[in-house]
Amino acid sequence: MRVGVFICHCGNNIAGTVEVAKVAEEARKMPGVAFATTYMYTCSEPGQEEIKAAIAREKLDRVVVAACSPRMHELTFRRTVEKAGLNRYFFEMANIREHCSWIGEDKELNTNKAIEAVKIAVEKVKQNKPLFPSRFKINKRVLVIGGGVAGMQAALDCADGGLEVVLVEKSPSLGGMMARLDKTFPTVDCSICILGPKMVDVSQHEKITLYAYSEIEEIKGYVGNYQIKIRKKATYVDWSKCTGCGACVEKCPSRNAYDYFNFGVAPCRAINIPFPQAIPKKAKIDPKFCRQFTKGKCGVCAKICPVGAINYEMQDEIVSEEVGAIIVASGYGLIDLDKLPEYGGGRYPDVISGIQYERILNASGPTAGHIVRPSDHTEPKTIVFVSCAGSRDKSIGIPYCSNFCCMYIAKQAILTKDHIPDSQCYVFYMDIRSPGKGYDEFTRRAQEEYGVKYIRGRVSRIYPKGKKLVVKGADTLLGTQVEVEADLVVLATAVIAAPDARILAEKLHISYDPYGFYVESHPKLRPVETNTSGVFLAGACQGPKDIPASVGQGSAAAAKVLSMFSKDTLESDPQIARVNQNICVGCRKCIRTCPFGAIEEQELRDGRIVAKVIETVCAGCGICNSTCPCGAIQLQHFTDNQLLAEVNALCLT
Amino acid sequence: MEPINLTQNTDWEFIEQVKKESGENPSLCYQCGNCTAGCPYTKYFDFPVNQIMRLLQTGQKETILRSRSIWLCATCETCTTRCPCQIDIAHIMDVLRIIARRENYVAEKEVKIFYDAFLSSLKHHGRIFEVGILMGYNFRSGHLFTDADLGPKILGKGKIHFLPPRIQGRDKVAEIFRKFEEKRKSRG
Amino acid sequence: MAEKEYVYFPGCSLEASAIEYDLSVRKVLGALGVKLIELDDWSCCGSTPAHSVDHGFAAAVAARNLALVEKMGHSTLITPCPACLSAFKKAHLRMEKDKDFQKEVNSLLDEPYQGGVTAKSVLQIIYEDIGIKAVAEKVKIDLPDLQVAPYYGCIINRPPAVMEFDDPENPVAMDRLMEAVGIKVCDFAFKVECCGAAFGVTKRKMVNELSAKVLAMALEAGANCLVVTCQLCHQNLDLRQEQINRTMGTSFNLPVLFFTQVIGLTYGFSPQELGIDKHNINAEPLIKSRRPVEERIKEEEEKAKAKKPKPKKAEEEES
Amino acid sequence: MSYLAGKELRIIGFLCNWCSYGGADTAGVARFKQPTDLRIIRVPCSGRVNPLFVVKALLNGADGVLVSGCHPRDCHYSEGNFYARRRLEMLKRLLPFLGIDERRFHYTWVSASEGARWQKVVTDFTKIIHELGPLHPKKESTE
Repeated sequence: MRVGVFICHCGNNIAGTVEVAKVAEEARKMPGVAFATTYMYTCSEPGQEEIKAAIAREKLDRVVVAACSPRMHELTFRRTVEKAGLNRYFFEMANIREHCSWIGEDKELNTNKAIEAVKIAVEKVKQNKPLFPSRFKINKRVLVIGGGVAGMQAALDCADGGLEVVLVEKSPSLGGMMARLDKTFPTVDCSICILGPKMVDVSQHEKITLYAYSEIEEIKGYVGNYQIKIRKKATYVDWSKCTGCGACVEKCPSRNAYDYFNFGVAPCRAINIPFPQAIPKKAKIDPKFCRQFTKGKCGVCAKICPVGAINYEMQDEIVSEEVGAIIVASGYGLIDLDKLPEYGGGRYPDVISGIQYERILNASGPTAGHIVRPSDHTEPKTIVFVSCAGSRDKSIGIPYCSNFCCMYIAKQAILTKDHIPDSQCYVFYMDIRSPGKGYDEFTRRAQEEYGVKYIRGRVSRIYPKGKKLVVKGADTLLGTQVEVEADLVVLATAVIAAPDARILAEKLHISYDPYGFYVESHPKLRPVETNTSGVFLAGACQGPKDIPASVGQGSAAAAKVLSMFSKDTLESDPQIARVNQNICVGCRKCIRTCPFGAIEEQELRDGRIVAKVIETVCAGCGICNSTCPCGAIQLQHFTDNQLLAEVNALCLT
Repeated sequence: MEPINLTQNTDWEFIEQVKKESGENPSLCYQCGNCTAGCPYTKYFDFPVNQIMRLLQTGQKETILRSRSIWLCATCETCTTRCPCQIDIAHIMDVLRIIARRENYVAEKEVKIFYDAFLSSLKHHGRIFEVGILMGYNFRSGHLFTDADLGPKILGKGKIHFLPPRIQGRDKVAEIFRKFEEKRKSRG
Repeated sequence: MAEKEYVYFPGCSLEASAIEYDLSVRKVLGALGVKLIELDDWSCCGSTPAHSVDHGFAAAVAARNLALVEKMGHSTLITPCPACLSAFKKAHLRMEKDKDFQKEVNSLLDEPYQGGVTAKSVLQIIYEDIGIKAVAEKVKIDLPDLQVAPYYGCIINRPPAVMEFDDPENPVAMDRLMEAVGIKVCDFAFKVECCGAAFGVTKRKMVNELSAKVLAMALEAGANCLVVTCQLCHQNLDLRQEQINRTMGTSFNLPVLFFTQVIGLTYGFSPQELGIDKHNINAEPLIKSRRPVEERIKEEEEKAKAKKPKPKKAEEEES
Repeated sequence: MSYLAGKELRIIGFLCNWCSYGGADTAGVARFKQPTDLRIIRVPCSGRVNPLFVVKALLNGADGVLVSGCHPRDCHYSEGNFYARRRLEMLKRLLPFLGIDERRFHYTWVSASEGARWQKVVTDFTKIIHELGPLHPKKESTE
């Protein structure tokens, strides 16, 4: 066996704290190593050529590259050795950068650790067997979770690319947060005017199946072949009949239902259609408030409905869909005012959140676009905006910036001035974050043209005084306390993960950060991929994001799916479990433990019952391997022998 | 205000000293101003709280220890309660006050005199003898008639004892003072 | 209700300038079947002046008392005074967290403090240990004229990490207690705003200005009486109220009562028994009309009856 | 040569490729200082770790073994870390019977985004092993 070892300087990243020459020298002494050298940038093209050349020149049959993390370049180098005629699994990587040169300054210790990392890799690679991927057919349908702007963009791009799309939206209408906005920054064009057409396109696209007011119940399968169960929640209105005429809403006697679409700015009817441009434009009953459900008597809507669509007996329905890829665009949430007791914690009706103010500004909102105070419906003259209401606040566990508040506050202040020319807006801020194209100009305009007063400091407290609200803050630039007697206070409440983000992540087997936002595969180079192949991310479910960024990600995710589906088959990862049927005693332990049901019984000619792995289903976790009492089932590329070889490399010396 | 030469006039030891004595890390402060905004005493401070924190971050020992702010802080805990960076600001103010006293910077004579009067009452009687303190304070501060107007109000209501309280344990309390002074000296 | 027993630390002011607070506490807790054992030979908690000298020293002065409680074989110490309370809690907490600090403190004490005592405010034990329900049961008298603004002061529940009681921004313990004994409570925005604390002597103008704000906001809230839980607040707001009027050119005449005094009144104790006559601002006019609580209950029932036949429409609005 | 006698002890870590291995990468990228004793073996899932590996390692020369996987309910293979937890819990109870201090074996959860947590895990565990000292004193001399 002739192993070749290539140690990377990675410029100074490795060579700075590791004596690469010494590592190479020690490597040469290792049994089985025929050749060892160092190179400035092994991943560069000449670097890879160097490896190919060496393989030919030195007749190498195994290759170890000691460089960065395999999570970074394992695939790169596997391709390299393959091009040189070796099986791509005759290759191992030793991580001497992230796990070594970057964790300390002590050259002696680092060098020694690097040498041992190489040693582990050498012992492993000597145990490696050639593996050959098989190919499997893929189902070229895609599931998009979330009908906000990111999800709709992804759905449309996929559909226009010829894919069948299943779009699942948990609320009764498409549109998400963007549908609630009045105008959008920095252009101040009407939000629903640019979103509405997209919503229509989605609903009319022959390749898109829309499940509104539905949620993901269960996800089974693997990249290329997922089985999805979708829960269609009971609306108590037969949508196949409902024409959205709104007669029922008119007549509904229960007027105090919570209006989810308007974030409770004003109450709505127990049976309602969220907003005029809603798609689908269908009515839905909220049983928490409907008197037919609470009191057991009413039935007004059933009487009034011209098409007899009302059905109080309706139950949730589970439908199944099969897809090959999933795009997650489940959006974000906002903290409740009760997290901010010093700002009244929701006890003062005229202290509202930014999204509530959007609804008040919005022509199709509960106040028909007239800016009035929730408390007494009078027109406010002094409006105070408080940025970072909960954001960048460790004391409530939200240390991060919510990304778009600075911008929408500027927008809302400008709109306020447009609506009420004799009004005065104040904005309390810590930093103005406006890095986007045309963004900073926009916040400047708010101050220069619209005379919005920006005050650099946090607000400590808000309390009522007569009809006014006293906003007690600081102007750190003046080094004084400031007070504003406001008619209305708008809090830019912090962006948080969507309420059920974690539950969905667990169904998808994707990971989330400590705040519940989904984790991308690589922060820079794989921003819309996840570590679960076949599952992609778009929009604010991955972190606070504004509209352009969300749309961009929607398209990016769609592109990823389209390129994946450009082939008819996918290469299956050969790193899966394999049964040695001569040793298998048919105890069925593996069958019971496999989380994917990838192992089944097989009866041999001699009547023996043994385990058999369904190649396309096995995900390669290796649980069966460590469960098997006789080592009959082995996870390829991570067999007992291979792992023990690594252990022994460290111990028996 | 004089320009500050950060190269020459940053007192790094002072920053470390305050870190050590308070167990708080001034670098956590991002100057949002919430402390100043909520502080009932900002109006009376020569440096608002957030500037004290800033001066601390930049190691301006002299300015801080000479400031009146640290003596006018009543430890009402508003800043600590609302700090988004979870810094115990009131505790830092406390530590600054202690250092100022130790190194004889006292920008607010009256306050210190009152505290001393309080402490000597504590030392001698084990409990606080309000009239004693007031008289002691008025005498030392030279403001002979401070709150004299209040005298009659409480007098009439039998709220004042003209003799200090006496507890057996008062020598024990005095003992605490003695041991502390000794320690202080031995520490130098 | 089972007989409760607590070790009691009145604190220096409650022996003198705030003696009425002590009186009313003893009366009310007595009525609620709580036995108070005054901590024998207690000494001053050290208050603000002590921790302007040194934290170890301050903790020692406070911990001396905690050690005494330990020696009595008790694990809870209750005090009406928020300043004493915070001194005790801070000393205890830091000694618990930081063993070196504990050593340092104990080296100043003749009898070391092991760390087994929880300090609680009188307000806290009435609110939590005894409970609204039991407090309400004892009510005999109704005070129809009283409309109180509960004023908590800065430190009885702040910082939350140390005081571990009620909401730091919008405390409700006193509000609930007042409601429980049938007193009208106003929504008061300055519940925790500082009154000027211990600067009364040295920075009188400052204190007068700050206290004036509190009084003004109380009137703003529609209150005709402040209810407090801190004798220092009481001193600044009641004893100095005329001072305030002089310095600020105001004309406040707003009685300030300790919450225990109000409860005491509803339990049928006389203003004298509760030391209300010792206050500077006369509360008599507000508490003059005192009637058996039954009368109020009857009134309310009649009101309720009057409301009963509601128009169909209105009822629908609710659903 | 094996570990630097005196300076280091022999610590082996089995890391799940999807979370902890990435967490260690994240820690490195952020340049979080860590002790160098730990030698990392990459596995697809903590559920792949056969308790036998741990025992073999400890008997054949390791002074400590660390297994780190994904947070419960966040497993890339949905249940792998549960199996791991069950097995490794058992193992922890068995070690004393082999005359091995159970503190020499530790299993924990670190996600790919938790670089700081990884740093703490490594530092703390290494500290513990150094407090316990070498498990195989005679091996000290191997140089």
